[in-house]
Order: sequence, then C-alpha cells, then structure tokens
Amino acid sequence: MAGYVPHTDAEVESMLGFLGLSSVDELFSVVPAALRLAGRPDPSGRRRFLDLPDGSAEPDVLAEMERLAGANLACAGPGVGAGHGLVCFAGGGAYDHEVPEAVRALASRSEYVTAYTPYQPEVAQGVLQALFEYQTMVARLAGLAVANASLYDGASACVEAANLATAVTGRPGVWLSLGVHPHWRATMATLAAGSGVELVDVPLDDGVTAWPQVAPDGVSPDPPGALVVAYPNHLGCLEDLGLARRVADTTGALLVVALDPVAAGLLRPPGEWGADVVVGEGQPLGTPLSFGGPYLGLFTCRLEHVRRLPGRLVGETVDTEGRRAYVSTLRTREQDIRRERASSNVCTNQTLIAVACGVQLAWLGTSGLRELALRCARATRYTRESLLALDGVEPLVGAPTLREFALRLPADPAVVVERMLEDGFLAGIALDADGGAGNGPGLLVAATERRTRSQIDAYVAAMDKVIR
Amino acid sequence: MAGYVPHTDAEVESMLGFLGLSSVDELFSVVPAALRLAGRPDPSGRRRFLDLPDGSAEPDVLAEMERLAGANLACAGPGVGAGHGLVCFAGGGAYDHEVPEAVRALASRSEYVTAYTPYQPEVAQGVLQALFEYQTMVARLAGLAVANASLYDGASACVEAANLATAVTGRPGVWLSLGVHPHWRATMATLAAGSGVELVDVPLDDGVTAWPQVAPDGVSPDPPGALVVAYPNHLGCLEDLGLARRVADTTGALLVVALDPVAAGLLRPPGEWGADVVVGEGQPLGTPLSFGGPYLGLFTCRLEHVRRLPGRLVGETVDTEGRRAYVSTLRTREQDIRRERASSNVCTNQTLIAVACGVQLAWLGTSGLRELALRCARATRYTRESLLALDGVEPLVGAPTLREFALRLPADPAVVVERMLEDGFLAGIALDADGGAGNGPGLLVAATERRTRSQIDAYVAAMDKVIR
Amino acid sequence: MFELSSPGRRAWSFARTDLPEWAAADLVPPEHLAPEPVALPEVSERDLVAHHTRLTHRQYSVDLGAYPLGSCTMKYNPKLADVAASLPGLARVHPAAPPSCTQGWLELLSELSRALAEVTGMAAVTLQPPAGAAGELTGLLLLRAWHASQGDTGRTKVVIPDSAHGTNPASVTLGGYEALTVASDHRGCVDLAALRAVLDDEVAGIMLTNPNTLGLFEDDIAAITAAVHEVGGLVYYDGANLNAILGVTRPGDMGFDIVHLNLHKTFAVPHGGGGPGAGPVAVTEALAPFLPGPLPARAPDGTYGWRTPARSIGRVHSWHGNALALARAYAYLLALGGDGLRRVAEIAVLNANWLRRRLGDHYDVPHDRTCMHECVVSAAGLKRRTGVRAADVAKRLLEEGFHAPTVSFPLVVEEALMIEPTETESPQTLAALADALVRIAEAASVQDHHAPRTTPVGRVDEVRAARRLVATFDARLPPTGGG
Amino acid sequence: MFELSSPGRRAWSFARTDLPEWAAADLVPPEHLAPEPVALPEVSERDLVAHHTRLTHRQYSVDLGAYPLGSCTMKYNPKLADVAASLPGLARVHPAAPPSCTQGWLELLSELSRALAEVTGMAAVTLQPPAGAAGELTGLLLLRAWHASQGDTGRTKVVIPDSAHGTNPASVTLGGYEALTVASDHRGCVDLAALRAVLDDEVAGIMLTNPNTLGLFEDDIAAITAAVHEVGGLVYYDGANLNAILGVTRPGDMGFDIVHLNLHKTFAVPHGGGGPGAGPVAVTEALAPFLPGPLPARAPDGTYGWRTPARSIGRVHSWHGNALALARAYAYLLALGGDGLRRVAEIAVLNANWLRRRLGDHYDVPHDRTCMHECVVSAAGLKRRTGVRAADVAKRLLEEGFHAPTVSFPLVVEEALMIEPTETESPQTLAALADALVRIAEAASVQDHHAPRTTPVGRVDEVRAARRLVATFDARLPPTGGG
Ligand SMILES: Cc1ncc(COP(=O)(O)O)c(C=O)c1O
Ligand SMILES: Cc1ncc(COP(=O)(O)O)c(C=O)c1O
Repeated sequence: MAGYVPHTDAEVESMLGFLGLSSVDELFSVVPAALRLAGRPDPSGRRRFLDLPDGSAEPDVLAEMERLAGANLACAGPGVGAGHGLVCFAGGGAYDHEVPEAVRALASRSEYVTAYTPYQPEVAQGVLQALFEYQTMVARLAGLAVANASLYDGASACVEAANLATAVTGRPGVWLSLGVHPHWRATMATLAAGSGVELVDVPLDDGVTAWPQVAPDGVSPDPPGALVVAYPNHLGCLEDLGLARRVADTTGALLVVALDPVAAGLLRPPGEWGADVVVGEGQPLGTPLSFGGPYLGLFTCRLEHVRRLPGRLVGETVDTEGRRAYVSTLRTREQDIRRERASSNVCTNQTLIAVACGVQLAWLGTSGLRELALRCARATRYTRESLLALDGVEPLVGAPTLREFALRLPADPAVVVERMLEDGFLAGIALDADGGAGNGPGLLVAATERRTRSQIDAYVAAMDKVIR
Repeated sequence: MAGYVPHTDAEVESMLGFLGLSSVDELFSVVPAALRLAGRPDPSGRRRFLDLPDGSAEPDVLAEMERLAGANLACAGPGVGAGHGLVCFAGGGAYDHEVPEAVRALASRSEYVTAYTPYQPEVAQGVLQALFEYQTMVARLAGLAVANASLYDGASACVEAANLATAVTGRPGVWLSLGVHPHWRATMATLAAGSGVELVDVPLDDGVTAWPQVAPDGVSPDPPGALVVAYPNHLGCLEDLGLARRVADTTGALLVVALDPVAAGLLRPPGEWGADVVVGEGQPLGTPLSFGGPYLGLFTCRLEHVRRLPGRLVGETVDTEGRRAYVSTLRTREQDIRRERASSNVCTNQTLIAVACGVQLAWLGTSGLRELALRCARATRYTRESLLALDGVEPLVGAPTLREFALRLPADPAVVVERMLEDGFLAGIALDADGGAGNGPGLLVAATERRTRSQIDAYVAAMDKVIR
Repeated sequence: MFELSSPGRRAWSFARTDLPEWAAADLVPPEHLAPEPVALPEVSERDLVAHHTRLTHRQYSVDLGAYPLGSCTMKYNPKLADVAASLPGLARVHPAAPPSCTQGWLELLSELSRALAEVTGMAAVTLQPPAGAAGELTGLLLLRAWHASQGDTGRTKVVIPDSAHGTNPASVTLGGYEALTVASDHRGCVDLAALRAVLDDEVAGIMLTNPNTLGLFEDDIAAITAAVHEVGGLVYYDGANLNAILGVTRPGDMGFDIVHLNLHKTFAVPHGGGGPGAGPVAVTEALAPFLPGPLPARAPDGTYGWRTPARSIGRVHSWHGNALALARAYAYLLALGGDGLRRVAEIAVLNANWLRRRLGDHYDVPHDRTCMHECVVSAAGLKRRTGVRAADVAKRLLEEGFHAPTVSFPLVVEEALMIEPTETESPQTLAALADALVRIAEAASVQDHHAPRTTPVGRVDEVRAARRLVATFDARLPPTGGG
Repeated sequence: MFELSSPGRRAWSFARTDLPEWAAADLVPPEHLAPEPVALPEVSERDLVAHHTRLTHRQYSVDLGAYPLGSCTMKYNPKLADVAASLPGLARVHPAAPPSCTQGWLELLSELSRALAEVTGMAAVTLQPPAGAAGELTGLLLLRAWHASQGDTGRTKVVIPDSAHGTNPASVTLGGYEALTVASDHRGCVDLAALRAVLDDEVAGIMLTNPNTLGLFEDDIAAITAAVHEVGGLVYYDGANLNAILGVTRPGDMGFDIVHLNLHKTFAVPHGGGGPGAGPVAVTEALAPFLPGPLPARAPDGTYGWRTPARSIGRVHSWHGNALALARAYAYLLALGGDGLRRVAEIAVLNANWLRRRLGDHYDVPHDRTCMHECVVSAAGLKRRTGVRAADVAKRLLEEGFHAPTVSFPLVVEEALMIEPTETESPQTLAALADALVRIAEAASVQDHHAPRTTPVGRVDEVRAARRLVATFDARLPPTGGG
C-alpha cells in the first residue's frame, strides 16, 4: 500500500547509498527549510505532514465510496420500476441512454484507459486509429469535413467555436441564441472575459431564435463574427437553420450550430444547412450520466478552417515500410509548439470518452443511430401527449420539438421535481425564467429509448397527482 | 442480434449461390426429413422450430438477469451492515473472502477469458505462463513437487486422487475420513460406481479421524490403496497428519490430504507431513462464492506420480530461438492421445479460475497469505468465543480448529439459520447427523477476514435472541 | 513473476480491523504451525498488473480474431453475459444458503434446464457436470444405473466410433466399461453393418456425436439408435457438435437416451483458456429418476427448492455445477431465443460449407459432401507434393493472424485440418481465412517447418518439455533468454 | 472499421417496446428530416470487439510497463478507482438532479475540495476545470477578476519562464494577457534579477511550476513570490509537478495565490490516451469569492447543497467538472491518506535522483544537482559523437519495451530527454530502464535513425500527415498495406 510504492526499506537504503545520502529527507534539502512541512508526531511517534487521515486498505476505500454512492439516488434501468432508483425524465444536455456492454467493455480496456496522449505514434496506433474513426463518424454526423479528437464538453466546444469564428472573421461579436444551453452560455460568458469575445444574447420567439433584423446589404453597425444556435435547442425546439444561414450570409458571420448527436439520427445534418462549425455534447453516445462529467465536446468544421482547429487532430499517413499509420497532425496549431499564439490552450482532452463514442457509433451503425433517434422521439412524443392531456399542463412554447420539450405547469416546477422524487421519478429539469430563455418557469422533459410505456404512464399518473 | 450472426440477407444469398443452393433449408437436406423439426408458423407467419420465446435485446436480457439476481440474498461486503444483503458466516468449503479489484481486473482480461485450451503454444504463452506460475504456487502451498493446471473442484480433485492412488498401489480400497466434505464424499461414491474404487468410511472421534487399528506389520486383510483426510476437516478440526502418515506407511497406502488453501497460510504443508497427494478447493483464493461454481480443483503430488497426474500440465521449454516458452506437456497421459487408457477423462478444466487463483496468490505473496490466514483465524476465534459465551451453546467436538468450527445449539440449527436470515445473517451451515460426521445436528460457522468486530457482535447478539 | 519478487515487497492490503490481535502461536497448536510461511512471489500491485497485462498480449483469443478450431465451437462470447454473471446477486451467493434466499438462482437453473430439455428433445436435465467429459461420465453412470435397475449387470462394453473424441473412450473406462471401437465407412459415417456385427447383450450402449467428428450428419442415425435399442443398449449423444443442429433436429427425436451439452461451445460460455465450462446432461423420461441431485424444483405454490430424484446416482459436483457459467449460458439463451438458435445452426452450417467448397481446389476433402458446422480437409496431398504437413499449415496460419484449425484429429483422416468457422464469423472474415489457407497451400515450402516466425515465441520444443520436465519455477532450468 | 462494414449488418439491438410506432415523418417536420441516414460503419458486435481488442494490442500503456514521460506523472492507476468510479450510485446520477438526491456526490466533492486545499495549503477550491489547461485559464480569469475588483485594470502582462509548458503561454493569451517570457539562469531556475527587471505595475502576475520543468526546485521561490506581490501581481502555481512535493512543502506556504492541480498526474486518474483529466483550482482566502460556481457547500444542518461565491467569475464547465475523474482521485486519496502522499513524493524523488546519477556517465546532465520527481538529461553530446539525437534514443527505447521519455522539451535544453519514473516503478524496473538507456547510448549508431523496428508500425511519416491531410476515412488515400 502506502502510495502503491513497491520499494522495501532495504531497497530505499541501497538507493540512498548509491546517491551518497543517509535519509530520504536529505533529498528535500533543496527545499528551503522554512518552506518544508515540519510534521507533527502522532501518538505512535510517526511524523504526520498533512492534516489528512492515514491511508486505507482497498475494502475500506470501497466501503466508503459505496456509502457515498448509496447516498445518491441513481437513475434506474428500463426494466426497473420505482423503488430501485429514479426513473429519469431529465435531459437538458445530459441524457439517460443505454450504453451497451460491448461498448463499455472495449472502452475500458486498460490499454485505452492507461495510455498517455499519443506522443509516440509507433506505440500508440490503438488510440490514434480509434480517434481517427471517431473523427470520421463525428464529421459525418455534422455533415462537415473535419472533426477534432475531442474537447472537454459541449460548453468548451462552443467557446472554441466562438474563438475560431471571431479569429476567422476578425470580429469579436457573437450573436448567441438564448436557445443554447444556459450553462454553455454561462461558460462562454466566463471565458469571454479573457478572450474578448463580445456576446450578444439573441432571444427566442415562441421557442426559436428571433435573429435581429439585418439590412439586406448586410451592412450593420456592428456585424457579428459568428451566430451560435442549438439544434434542437435547449427547449427542445427545432431551429430554422436555413434562416440562421441567411442571417449569417447577410452579416458575413460564420454559423456555429450546437447539435444534439442523437437527434442527428433523424435531422438533416447542419453541414447541409450550411453550418461552418458544428459542435455538440457527445455524452449521449456511449457515456453514462456521470453527474455531468467526464463528457465530450464534439467539434467539427469546414476544411478551410482546419488550421485554426482547436485541440488534437489525428491524420492518416504511412510508416517507413509504407504501412498505413496514424499520427497527431497539424501540431503546429497546438500550444506546445505555437505557445502563446496557439489556436487554443487545450492539451489533455477527453480521448477515452471520444473512443467510447466512436465505439458506440459503430455499434449503432447507420440504421442504429436512426433507430435510436426514432425511439427517443417516439417516447418523447408519447410522454408529451400524455402530459398535455393533464389539466393545466400546456406547452411552454409552440415550435416543433423532437427529443425533449418544455411545459408550463399549474405548480412550481422546482417543487414538482422535488415531490416527484418521492414517487421515484426525476421528473425533468425545472426551468427558471433564464433557463426557460425568458419564457418564465417551466419543466423540461426528455424521454429516451430507455423509457417504457409503463414507466411513462406511471410518471404521468404521478405528475397528475403532484400538480393538483 | 439473432445469434450475433453478422450475415445480411444479401450475403446469405451470395454464399448460397456459391454453393449452388437456393435456400438455407437445403443445407439440412442431409438430415432425414423425418428427423427435421417441421416448425409451426407463428401469428406473424414465421416458422418457429423450438418451443422457446424469441430472442431479446440486451437491455431486456439484463433486466431479466437483474430480476433473478434480485431474487437472491447475496452476501454483503465488510463495510455493510444488515439490510444490504446477508453477512456471511457460512463456509463448508466455500468462503466469503475478499477478491481484490486488481485480481478481478486481470482475470477478466478478455484474452484470458476468450482463449481456448492452449493447443497452439506459440500464440498461447499468456495462458501457459499464467498456469505455470499457478502450478508453482500451488505446489508450494502443498509442499509437493508438481501441481496440475486445475481440476473441476475439490470433489473432482479428491476423486482423481483416489483414482491415482488405487492405480499406483493396485488396490481398490480407499479409507475415507468422514471429516472430508460430505459433498465430496458423495461425489466420490457416485464416481466409484464406475471406477471400482471401494470406499471405506472412517469415522471421527471428537472431531478427528479415528483410523482403523492396523497390525504393526501392516498386513491387514484388505489393505487400502489410499487414506483420504481433510486438513482442516469439515468440522474445522486439525487432523493429526503424522498419525495418518504412519497408518499409510503401515498399510502401504498413499496419503491423500484435502487442504484448505487459506488455512495453508498458517499450517505446516501436508507435503512436509509426508502426504503423497494434496488436493483442495481453490475457491477461497480469488473466486467469489458464485453459488458453488465455477470453483477450482487443486491437485498436487509427488514427482514420482507425475505420469499418472490427471488433467493438464504446463512445462517450461524453449522455442526455436532458444527463448523460454511454455507448453502443455506429458500429454500422452491425456485422453485425446491415450484415449481409453488415459489417466483421467478430464479435458476442459477450470483454467480461468486457476489463473485468478495464481494472480490472487501473487497479490498476497508470502506475507499476505499468512496475514490472510491469521485474520481469518482471529475472526473465527473471536466469533467462536463469543458464541460459546451464550447459554446452551457448546462445541460439537473437542479437537482444535482454525478457520471454522462446529457448535451444538439449544435449537434446531436449520431453524436457526432460517430465522437468522431475517436479521440479515447467513448464520452458518446446519449440519445434520451426516454432515456432522455422525455427531448429530450442529451449526458450522466460519468467519473470514471480511468479518468485522461489529458484524460479529451483531451476529452473536442476533443468535442469542434466536436460540432462546 | 518470480523474477519480479523482492523480499518484503507487497501488493496486499487488508481492511482496518479492531479484532483482538492474537498471534499465530495463540491460534495454531505448535505441531500444526508452519515453521515458515509459504514462499510466494512478493511483488507490487503495479508489477502484478503489468506482468499479466503483458502476458495477455502474448495470448490469442476469440476477442482478437477468428478461432476456427474444429470440435470446439469458438464463437463470439457476448459481453452482456460477462456482466450478467458478475451481478452481485448471482456472484455473491453462498452455495449452501437455504432456498429461501436463493429463489432467483433456483428459478434460473430450473428455466435453463427446461430450455435445454426443449433444445435436445429430452425430458429432464442435470446441470451439475462442470464440463463435457464430466457430462459423459455422468451419462455413463446413468446408463450403468439404468441397466442395474433392470437387473441387467452383464453388460461390459460401450461402443464408440473410431472418430470419437478422446474423452469418450476415457469416460467409458471410468464408467467401468470397456470401449469397443467401430470403424467408420467410406462416407465417414458409422458403418451400420459393422456396428450390427458387434452389437450383442454385452453392449451397454453406444456413444455418438451427430454431426460426427468429421462434421457429417449420420443419416443412418435412426437405424443406429434402433439397432442399439434392439439389443437392449442405450444411446448416448455427445453434444459437443450441437451447434450444427439447433432448432433443426434434436437428439431426442433421433432416438438418443442420454445427451450431454457443452455450454462452453454451443451456448457461448467463454472457454477461459481451458475452462470453466459446463456439461449438463439431458435424459429421457425413463432415465430421469437416476439423475444426479439435487435438482431445482418448483413447488405448487410457485416457490423453488431442491429435490433429489428417487433413484439418483448421487452428486457429481461439490455444489450445483459451474453456476456462473450456467448463468452466462442462460443470458445467451435469452438473447438468442428459439429463433436465434435456429439461425445459429443455419449460418454455422452455411459458413462451413462455403469454406469446404472454397478450399476444395487446394486441399483434399476426403468426404466432399454437404457438411454441417465444420469441415475436415486434409493436407495429405500437400504433404506428398511439398513435405508440408497439416501441423505446418496450422503454424503458418498463426503467422497470418488467425488461430489454427484442429490438426491431426479426427484420427481417421490423414493430415486432418478440422475447421469450424462458427456462425459469428462474417463472410469477409471467412474469405480472409480461406485466402490465407489458399496462399499457404500455394506457397508451401520446407520453410514452413520453421513457422511460426512472427508470433510471441517461435515453434516450441514440445519434446524437450516432456523429456526434461520443468513443471514449476523451482525446477527451472537456467534462463535461456526471452520470456 | 469502415472496411469491415457491410450494408445492413448490425450490432445494435434495443429493448422491446410497446410505445406507438410513429414513423419518422410523423415526428419530424419535413424540412428538418434527414434525406438519408448518417453513413456509419455497419458491423457485427463480434467484429467491433475484435477490431478494438486488436487496436489495444497496438497501444502501449501504463498497464503494460514503465512510462517515464517527463511532466506527465504516468504512475500506476489503481484498479480500485476504476471500480469506485463505475458504482451505479455515482455513474448514473443526472447532473441536474436536485441536491436532495445527490448528497453523496456533494459530500464527495466537498471532501475532495477540502483535501486538495490541505495538500496545496490554500483556502478554497473549484473542481470544475476538466484539465490542467482549463485550470490555468480559470486561474488567469480569477487573477483578472481580482485585479478588476481592486479597480486595477492597467495590468496587461503575465510573466512566464522560458521553460514553461506550452499551455501556460496559450492560457495567458486566452486570459486576455500578453505573455512575457523570462529566461532561466545557469542553475536552470528563474533568474531573480532578470525577473525583477521586468516586474512593474503592468504585470498582472506570474505563472510558475515548482519543481520547475527541469525537475529542479526553485529555491528562490519565496523571494520570487514576494517580488511579484511587491509590484501588486499575483503568483500562479502550475501544479503539474505536484507529485514531487506532496506532504513536503505546499504552494500556499511558498506564497502562491492560485494553484491548479492535474489530478490525472498527481492523483492517479488514468490518462485515457489523452484525457479525461481534472484540473481543480485552489486559491487563497482573498480570491475565494471569485471562484467559479456553484461549489458544494455544507449547511449547518449537515446537508449539502450548491453555493455560488459572491463575486464568482461564472462557470467554466457545462456541469460540475469531470465528476467521475474526481471520484477516482478521491478514492486514490482515501487509499493513500496523508502518509501515503508523503511517501509518494519521497520515492518519486528518490527514483528520479537514482536515475539521474545512474545515467550521468552516459548522457549529459545539464543541471547535475539533486532533482525532484524528474530529471532532464541531454543527448547533445551523443548527437555530436554519433549523430544520434534525443528523438532517436526515444524511438530506440520503444524497441526495448519501454515508453519513451519526453523529448525536445523543455525547450531550454538541447536534445532534452525528460525522464519521470514516478514512485510506482520498482528499483528493478528503474534499473532495467537505465540499462536500456545506457545500452542505447553505448551502441548508438546511424541505424538508430530507423528505430523503432519492432513496434506495431515503424517510424511514422509525420510530415506527410501534415502535408497531405487525411483526417477522416472519407478523405483517405488508397490503402498502402498494413493496419
Ligand atoms: C466431440 C467432443 N466431445 C467431448 C468433448 C469434451 O468436452 P470437455 O472438454 O468440456 O470436457 C469435446 C471438447 O473438447 C469434444 O469436442
Ligand atoms: C507543466 C504542465 N502544465 C500544464 C499541463 C497541462 O495540463 P493538461 O494537459 O491537463 O491541460 C501539463 C500537462 O500536459 C504540464 O505538464
């Protein structure tokens, strides 16, 4: 134990001898004495340097972790009714999808898990090829030419998209739809303080972005570098990307689309709508809810922007024998080479989550992704219709939705969510005025392929009881 | 799905075309029509050939498996009190030990899990070396020269030991101590019907085997080929192996010892006592309780008997380049070569469980195995003393015990076990007259390193309540 | 592992404890106390992990590619079964726990038994035998018990075809019988006339596998079982090859009395590098009272318990068989269902026939007619032409990234290569495998005696291993490099 | 993967459902409906498993052996943390679930924050940043917010030493500052005089790592932090090298104001082939009100909730950071405890110094004095003598079965090899690594430009990859063999 250190006392002695030292403490003589932790002897006489408990054996650690895990209400599987965890109707960018055991098993192969960033391609073809495949599939989802090897999460991908667009256009302004996830918008605002990106909130009208009127000649006093819009947006609504593209064209801005990758199984790819950059949160494909992380920032763009692509990019090449090989490429964009002029500061990204996403996408394949989207859309439609049949429940906005929707309830949504927990349901996400993108409080509801009819019926019945 | 078959309809068509066939059914024309299942059309018009439900998707299968798993009361971890599964005080050859996560992770590497028997050593060095290491460690536990690469379980190892001994001595008789696990004895009796081994039960006296009196010259009317004795025995008692060895010497029998591999951490190895064959149940080292299987038959013997060793044996050798390599060896003993004259019919054994056992033994190492045995012995001693302090509870037998012990209770042990379940304890194993080796009903109790003082105290308190 | 050891180093750690810290001498009587601890490797957890992870990189497996080992049915082992078998509610149950707390297990075992009875067309099943050979021996003891129950103790022989798997004759011996071998005929099937000639009232029964070890369906099967029954014998079905006939035909329908199944072949229980498997035995109504016990049984109130059949031969396992392997098989069965099982047979047979045809121009095909789930080809011609033997072809195939077929078996075919692709290999994989075998045949040369050259080790010296036995590290030779 | 695809083949299966089967056209308005489905590989589960299992055999990893990559702290990642992070009670929790059902998570995050504050000697912690670079940027925004709160908006520069990791300058830019580089002195440390010369009221702060990128402890650290504080700047600690000083000294005690930690280095979160990691930021009392929110907080009644600091800069992550990575780090922390953390530093430093001394006769050691957790040696002399460069040494080491050290970094050392053994490598492994490096130096020849030759692929053409960009399968060149 003790730090998983293999060294026996005798070995430490002998190594110290080789160094001409007589104690381990001497190694730290280069640290000024005034800065060195003095340590306090504990009752047994051993010095304690940090005010932390001593280490524990594996069973004790696991027992403590199990205790903590047991103090949460986790989301239940599809076969499980109330009483064995929560049946999840919450989404908002984090969805309760199935992760097949094959995907889980492959993504947890220890070679993938315990490798470093592939700096030595000759011994990293596994990770590199897995990322290359991921890039290909994600680019296809978006309908664009290139994808990077991942960013941290949806929010960071959106931030990087804004940075890229403002750099490309030389314009700091970003018209940011209020339909973009509120946490993403908050993150963009935080990071804008440093990057100088100027965010202009664009409100929704009945669920879809109401872009500012632009003069037909596009000459506006302060033209934006980018438009950012989500598809579907945070209220679950399908935005008019054609309109967004026209506004972008008129203003000379790049169009950034935040795409839900499961909805992408049924939707026309944003690339076909003319998006310049497509980003997204990859969690729904292969990653459990995980209390919000590690998640996966999807980032794709047109080929012409590849030299400003943030993060890592895997390319195909050959080895000395002419055999196909993969390698991190266009590395001069990256911070370890270009330093303060790098296109981004990202170094460690979310490779393992990207690998899982790639495995999941291949497990789904062409027909499976569509089937998944279809099943989510069906469950969502059924849930929505059932809830709307309840007294006093109304749509929050009127635009068409696909895999998630927002309702106005005859009760405080936050209280409803709290009370529904008692019945074993995570009823959705309570939207305040901001989260509801200005439409006042509401409840955001998503039903994935894991929701069965009987779960939905029970949920609606419980809701009926709770909102009265 | 459908059998994990990759073939698309188009591919099946094309393959049939290559064979000059027009339907898959034609492949089965070699099966006489009268024998072919006709199939009944189901409501959808598809033929059903077997009276089994259609296949299910992964989430449905897992939900059903979880339902079944949920209908059992599993044994709880050390940190967990009553209410989260049973706290286990049952042993009887199957013990609730910790399996470290590293052992679990390594033994579930898919190369180990999905390999076949190592018939092609050049691509099976992983399994072969792991088995070689296992053999070495198991032989050392026993204090003998060779171990095989596993048998099915303790019972089958005991059967094979009897077969080996009767073949070596040419005598069919086996003096079988009633201290050997009753299920092993039952298995030996079943298989003796075919092998012709003649089992002679040897009773216990106050917990240890009372070997028949043998004339000092060893000339007895029907001298046995083997003595079989367990160490510790089924009642937890430490047998006098020195005495057993002397009886074996006097009668010219081989001495077979069934060793508990955890107790072996503290006990003088049977090989040092003069055992000829040492067998055992390997479950306690690296395998969860698993409702009784897959378990692991340990089998070790003196070098002189190696050509009668049942099952597989891995040996070290070299490859064409002189590099160290491992291979299944002395294969002429085995059934695929020697056929009806093979030393045993074992083919598939318990390799993966042996690999796990080898990993576990290396994780423990010299000091860890001893520490494990010590902790079990301490927990057992504490449990025993606490129970004996209860009114009306007495030792079933008087011989010294180590990691398990038997008690006489003032109530029906079977009823006690049943009632203790309600308090969250698997109280032990109720012994009937047979299981108690003739000592009448009792309760067999084992406490492993996973039992904490508070669990034991709660158990004793519950027992106090239940037996009143 | 042993070389990594350093005295005093350790990976282990145990939970905090507040039990009294009795010393070893307080706990163990002096004569029993080990004079010194068992010498085991002393390594760090880190080194243990690295050692075994590296070893797994020296190991081929189904998860790495095709494994066309005939008679072994090395199909894909679904990951979902791994997960099912590790559910704590299954994996952490004590085998001696009373039925009141093992209802889930009992239901699982009971339903699995029912399904296996349906698949085989038999009446009752024991799940105790932990492998195929154990199933065979169980079957032979059932056969023996049945004859004894008829007062018929004069039968001493069990017939087996010359192509039978080695476990069959070995089990016959252990079952207390003498193995009587009958030759196959030119079709590769049991020679009915030859069989009839040996059948008499000394014959207790016959052991067959159908499709047989050549991958051929014994089309005289009804006549064979009838002939054996006629002389009062029983007919035993070695189910190792059941994959070929799932949902197509059933041993029960062919007239078999006793069947063992290899769940680690047909039902996708992973082979674990040589086990654990599971070898359930299914029997007719007449033999059901003799089955090993206890068996899971459902009471009229719907609860489950254990029941031992009236004339049970007794236990054949310490507990209830390889339970977690049975759980894997059950998960597989649920996933496939009746429709999926039939599909298995269809595609397994299609794949094998495609290969047989594809290889026919390059290897001898001794019995070139529709095979079932596997085909046996021969390198006899190749050997005559080039000196390259079946074993060389196998080693060359290892270099091509595939596992080898079964070689030198069945014994009745010279230079046999027994190839079982299984249903989970795609047409592309099949084609690649066939291309490799064709390439090997076309380029065969004496160089092939040195294959494999690209594997973790080169051809292994098996003779030396047997001559200079080193079966533990303690008996090791001085290192000779590598490994 | 794409080559394995066959139209219509599939691995997927979904649960039975009895929901109404609306068609796509019923669910999606026509203008939004995809004209055709996304073209993804169509493979069987079996082929998917084989493909990725094979890929993992083409991948080096900590679990396979030593990974002495400097500045990366590739230590053993305990398996118990994998298990802890996959507990359903942690892994299946929705991030927007109300605190009433996430008390366990909130306690975990809160306790982890407390422990990290203790380890760093700081007052408060945010766990949101998902990696080191994200932590840096968060730190710079905190620094900016703090200056702004002082009404001090004239500061435009952040000082970084020339040896700094590339993320530092890149983060400075994204934080809205100009990076001002100061040179290291002959000792490999910050040149205090040069630093003083650039410090003025335009300097917002300085970013340092200590031990620095040469593995040396900046012994003037107290003077440095004081000098920066004197001109009104703040001092940022890049915690990537914290492994060296765990329980020995703390950034807070050295005078740092802001610290980020790389839990995927120091706290054994496995690196995942390039993430996910976790880059928490710890700050002094004065900066605590600016931390990103929400933060886990304990109410007087003992329950946990979320609290956003008064003057928070806002969120820096979609949710609560890389929560499961944080859970792994917490499990590691519990396993090690205060005593274990100190031991980590001791042995990490011992190992690095042993290697430095052992390699000293064969490589140049530009700063040959006691180093901390890593040592930087140089192949400059080797290159002059033999033409063999640091990059060649690295490739040769791959052939020897080790991962390579970090090469060509830090930029201030010519032909640098930056070697960080970590505390989990045994003396035997260290010796083997050193022997290999010595062997490489002794046998260095122009042949080494062709290394590695025994790896899954040979030296990779990086130039071609950049010149003829193929970043998706769709843009692929015709196959050229292999892979
Ligand atoms: C035809 C046949 N019968 C019997 C067996 C024996 O099965 P097991 O290895 O499970 O004992 C096998 C497999 O090895 C076999 O192929
Ligand atoms: C010194 C130093 N600082 C910062 C970083 C950046 O951390 P990350 O890769 O997690 O963004 C690294 C690691 O790559 C590093 O070594």
